[in-house]
Amino acid sequence: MNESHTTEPIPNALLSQPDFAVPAALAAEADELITHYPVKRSASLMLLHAFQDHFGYISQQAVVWIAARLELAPINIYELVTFYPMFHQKPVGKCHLKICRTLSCALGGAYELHEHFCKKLGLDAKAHGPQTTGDGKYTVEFVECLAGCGTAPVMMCNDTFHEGVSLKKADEILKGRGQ
Amino acid sequence: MLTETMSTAATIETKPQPPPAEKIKVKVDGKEVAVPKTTPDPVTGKPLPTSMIQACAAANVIVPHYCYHPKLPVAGSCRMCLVEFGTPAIGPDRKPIVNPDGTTKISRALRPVIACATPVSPGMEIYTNTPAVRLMREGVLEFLLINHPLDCPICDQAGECKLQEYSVDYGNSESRFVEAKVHKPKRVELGPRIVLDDERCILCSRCIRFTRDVAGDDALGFVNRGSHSTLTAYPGRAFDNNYTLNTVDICPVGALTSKDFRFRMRVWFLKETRSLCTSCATGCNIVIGSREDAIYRYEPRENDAVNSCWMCDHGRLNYKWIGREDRLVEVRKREAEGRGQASGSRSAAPTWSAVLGEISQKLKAAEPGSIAIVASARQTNEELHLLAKLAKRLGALTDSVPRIAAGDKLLLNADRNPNSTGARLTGIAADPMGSNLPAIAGGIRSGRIKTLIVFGEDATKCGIDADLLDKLELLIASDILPNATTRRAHYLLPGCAHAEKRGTFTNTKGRVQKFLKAVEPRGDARPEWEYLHELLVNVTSRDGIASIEGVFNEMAKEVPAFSGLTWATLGDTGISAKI
Amino acid sequence: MPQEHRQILKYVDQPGYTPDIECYLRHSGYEALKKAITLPPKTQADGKTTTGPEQIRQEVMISGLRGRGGAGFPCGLKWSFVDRKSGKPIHLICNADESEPGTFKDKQIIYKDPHQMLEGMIIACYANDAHLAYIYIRGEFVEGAKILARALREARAKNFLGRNILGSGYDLEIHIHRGAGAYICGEETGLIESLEGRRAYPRIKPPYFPAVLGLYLCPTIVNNVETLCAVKHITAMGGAEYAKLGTPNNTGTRIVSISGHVKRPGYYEIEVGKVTIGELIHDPCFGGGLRDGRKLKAIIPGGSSAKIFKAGEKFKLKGNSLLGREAEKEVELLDLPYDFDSIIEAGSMSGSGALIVMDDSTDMVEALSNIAEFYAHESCGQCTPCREGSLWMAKALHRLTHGGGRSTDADYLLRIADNIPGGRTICAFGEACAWPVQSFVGKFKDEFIAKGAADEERRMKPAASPQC
Amino acid sequence: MIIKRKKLSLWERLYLPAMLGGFKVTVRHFFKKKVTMQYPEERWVVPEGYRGAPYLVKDQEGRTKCVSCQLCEFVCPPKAIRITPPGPTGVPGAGNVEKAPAEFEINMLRCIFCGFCQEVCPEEAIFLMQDYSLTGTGRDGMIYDKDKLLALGGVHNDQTRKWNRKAEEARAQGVKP
Repeated sequence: MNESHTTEPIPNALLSQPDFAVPAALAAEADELITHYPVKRSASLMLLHAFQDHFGYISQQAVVWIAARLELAPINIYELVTFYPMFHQKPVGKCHLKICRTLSCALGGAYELHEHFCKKLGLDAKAHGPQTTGDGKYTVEFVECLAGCGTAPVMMCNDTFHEGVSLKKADEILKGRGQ
Repeated sequence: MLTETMSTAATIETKPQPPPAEKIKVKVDGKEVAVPKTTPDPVTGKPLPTSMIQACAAANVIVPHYCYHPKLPVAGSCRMCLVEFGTPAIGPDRKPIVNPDGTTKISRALRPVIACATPVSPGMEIYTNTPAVRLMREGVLEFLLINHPLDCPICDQAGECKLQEYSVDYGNSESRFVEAKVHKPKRVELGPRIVLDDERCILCSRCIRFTRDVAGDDALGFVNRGSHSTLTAYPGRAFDNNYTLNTVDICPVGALTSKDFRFRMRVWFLKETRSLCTSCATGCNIVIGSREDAIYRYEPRENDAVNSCWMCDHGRLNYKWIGREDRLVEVRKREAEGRGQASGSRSAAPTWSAVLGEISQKLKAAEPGSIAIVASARQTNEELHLLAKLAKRLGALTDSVPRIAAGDKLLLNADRNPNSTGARLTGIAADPMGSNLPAIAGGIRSGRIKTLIVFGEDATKCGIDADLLDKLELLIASDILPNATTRRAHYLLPGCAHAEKRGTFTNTKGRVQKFLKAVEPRGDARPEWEYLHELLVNVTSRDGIASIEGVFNEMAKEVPAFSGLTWATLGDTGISAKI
Repeated sequence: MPQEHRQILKYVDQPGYTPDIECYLRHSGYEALKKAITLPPKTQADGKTTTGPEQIRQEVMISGLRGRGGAGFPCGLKWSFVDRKSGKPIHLICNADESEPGTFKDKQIIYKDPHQMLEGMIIACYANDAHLAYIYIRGEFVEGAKILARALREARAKNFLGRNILGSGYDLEIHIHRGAGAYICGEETGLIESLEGRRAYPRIKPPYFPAVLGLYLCPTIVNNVETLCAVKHITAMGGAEYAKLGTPNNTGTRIVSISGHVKRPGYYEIEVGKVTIGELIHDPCFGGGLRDGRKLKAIIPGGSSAKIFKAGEKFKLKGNSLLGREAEKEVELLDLPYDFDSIIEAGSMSGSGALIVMDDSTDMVEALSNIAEFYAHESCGQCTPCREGSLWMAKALHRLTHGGGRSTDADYLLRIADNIPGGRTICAFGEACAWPVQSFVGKFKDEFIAKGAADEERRMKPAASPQC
Repeated sequence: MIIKRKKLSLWERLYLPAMLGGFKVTVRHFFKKKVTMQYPEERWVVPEGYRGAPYLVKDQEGRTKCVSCQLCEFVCPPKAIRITPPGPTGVPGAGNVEKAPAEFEINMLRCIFCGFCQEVCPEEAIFLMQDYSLTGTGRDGMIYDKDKLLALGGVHNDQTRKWNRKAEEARAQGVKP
């Protein structure tokens, strides 16, 4: 085989987590989740959720661990991590602000809200994708419809919904998170 | 070139023919064809309803497609094969409505369907060339091209690319896409033999399905979403099984390219010759791509009785020895030293006729039982047969050399000789193969065997050591590449690689298949069957037919397993012999 | 006087109503299940005996219930397609992946009255002899998943779920499966793929009709949350009685999510077809009218995938005249009854019951750009027209809204959009992403052309805009 | 066959007028500008668009424009072009233009200056330039190799710069071109 110098390695979106260790409780939870399904593979989304809840993001090691537990190839799990936007491939801020940007919320002022957060936290409102502050405390992200169109604009701070978020309310949310 | 014929049988194994399926009649663009109601699944062999695209193939109507491949499970994602159709209209009485002119009334479906996944039903009419179908194909092609890098000048697939082919029929000369293209990873080393350009990928998933369902290695997948979807293997886990290069064949575009063939030659220069892979006993049908007597690549050729349309990487890349610099290219004669013969007689270079004449004389003069022949199961049926006849005439002890390595479940056979079956059928090989080799070695040691003829093998590697060879009065070797035996041979006859001659092999399942000549032999090298034939004629003083067809047909008469076969009836895919 | 008809949302939002089982039982919860599960076999007039589950299926068929998820496909018919002879187990999935922009009705049920949904689901499982069911809930409803998990625990504790339910010998297990932020999981075959642990690529139909080859290639029923709640009410009140609600072929009640530029956005349960779009927007019981001083510009009647209606549009509908003959009548947009058929006849769809109202302050190009971005983001990427078309349209609209427009862009967009729908794609997402573009550009073409022309003009004068 | 001789008229038989006519032409040419050039001391001004010998060009960044697509080799009627592709390694470090010829030879003895190579070139890498008198001391010398062809071709002022544009677009999306 010719040694080629023009090719690139396979791009890797996942981070390595050298101190990766699955606590017994998490492994037990994973095994319990697997019992919910007649086919092990089905549990992959739930396992990814469990791992993300525990580690904050999905690392290379997590992918390999889950794949092995489900008797799959790692690519099968990697495919999912990159398909479903809720899974993070790198750590997000302790306070993850997800602002709905879809039509009803946009009509209700979601873009202003997003810009407000970015300005407050010193982030670039125009940039694509989730953005994390330098201290790793906050992540601001535009997401698609959060099913709260009647109370636009809506957002989530971690797992909590906030509806009808005025700029004033936004400040309160940030304050509640200890700014 | 991979042939994409839509044959029904699709398994790699030769399975017993299923009972003839019920036929249903459909019309394709007005032409009526009868197709079986079910067709075996290409991977599992289970009967599946026959699809429209198979019916169209039966009617010789080609429906453009990207993701569909007759040997893979259906994906239905490229949407290039959209067609319109109609089914017989059913009246309120649940009977077909008949037009005033006696024909069945057809109710046309409102929406198009993909021909690759839609089953046919009796009386169905498929329309593949309506203006609407044309518009849909144009639309799909435009969508596929908007994010394509259009870098045909540096793409190895150029010339055999489905995007190029269909854009001639359905493309626009000018793009109306003014946005920025989606950029993706380029020149990714997917595995040791595969380079991936994701910008060229049209996400047809053929490679994913092949490697998962056929090769059994779930190594590839898509990451990201929507138009940013990207083909990849898991980072750090190279795409490395023995069948990876098939993905290059089935990739309809230039996304997956072979590292071996990369940037070596444009495909339109390659002459394509139907041949066989010689790397194991499976006998995969191949096409040799050559230009000006240099071989650039092997590609599998469809043969459902042998290799479907796949071949292993091991066999595919095993061609470089043919072009090696140290090939044996001249007839050589080594004067036996220390035997009192004038060593100064090494005058002009020996010629074929002179050498063959001398050998014939010596063989004729040899006493019965003093000759042994080590043949090779890499030789063709014809060569082995001629050798067997010679052996019979000379009363020689014969055998050939077994070559065993690890096989796999799909195509790679543990028997790495391409023609072990032929060696057995022609009677040249002992049973089991190689069991006579110790006897030959013993014969030489005891001095009973004085003459050894070795074809295409290194005798020193099969128990006949160099010092035994030195004991021989006459060592005749025929080979392609130099080895310890050829260096000791008194007469060295340069032979041809399979790509340089014609002939037949019998694979492990008894299929007799022929291969054709792709490139000219090097130097003075001649096809072995030619000089074996000459030698046999000389020794037996009998006339013969000096053509490969003649030799084959004669062999077919003399070897019971081949009876009834002729060179002509072998066709491109061979015939199974009675083994 | 139009008003709400709260059936599913009867107790929701009532003071003191909590999502726990005790509260639900106090409000005659699980009575319908008890009724369903104890239904004795009945002998029909023709001598055939129908079992309890068969009777429920018949009632659902009689009720004329149409799916509340988006397509409006009759639920009874859907159940009748299920392959019951295959010998394979039948699965039921509750589609709680509510993600159509504009829709937020299922969330109310899940968060505020989860047991109602469970009851409906258990009845539906019993009716279809399913022993394993999943609730596919969208990933963002983290709290909702917890509420449901608790409800499942409670129901299991009371033997409404699990082995030998209420002593009937019927076993059922329900599990929660969380999605992870993919709109396409709302498509039933995409949802099944996602549940099987794969990328949510919708399956090709044929051959993968869920009723025959669904989850794990077994017959599978996928029903929306609201549909399953309706099943509970049908069981409780009988199919014929349920069919009296609403209008013929558009029976029952449904929850309409009203959002956008109205004074009182929110969810309102109405009898299908008994309330017009105008009333939904302007009536003080519902939307309460537009913001002061604003005029109606457009509405999207069924979630962002539905084709837009322009204010003042008139439609010719086939109405029933007094003599019972079909007569055409012209109806103004605001007088269009909010039901399945009228809106389809008017050229759009009621989808998931999400009414998005836009007043004259709305920039249609911006609005469409927003929608297009949503679809480009959510396209799964499996089949070509939708994968490439959705992003192309989003890019063109982004250019148009960021100063790079051309006056030809309106036609450019239409030509892209025309190549996507109409059976060219695997699932209905193709339609969903093309229809907004076709209808926005079709109905507000002058705005699109004007915007592009203005950009062109600005580019001609380099002084005004030095860099683009 | 007998061809009948045409009878000459009196004017023709006079002979002198025809001679004078001849002198007139001769004399006229005495005063005309000379057509013959004293080649090679004098050189012809080649008109624009003249098809002379084909040479390879580089672009503004000094990159060999040819990507070794071998279309010119394919189209060349006298088979004067011979390209050796770079092989699997391509051009290390060249970014998105992965390919360039390892060797490019034009046999100028075979070349018929037809211009097909220039016409077919998708990269604007080969141009028929204005050289029409190529000389060499042997047949080998008339086979121009890549270095010679590039030296003769010089730099092409590329307006399209498609590979650069592609690379810029990719970088803007955060992708390595």
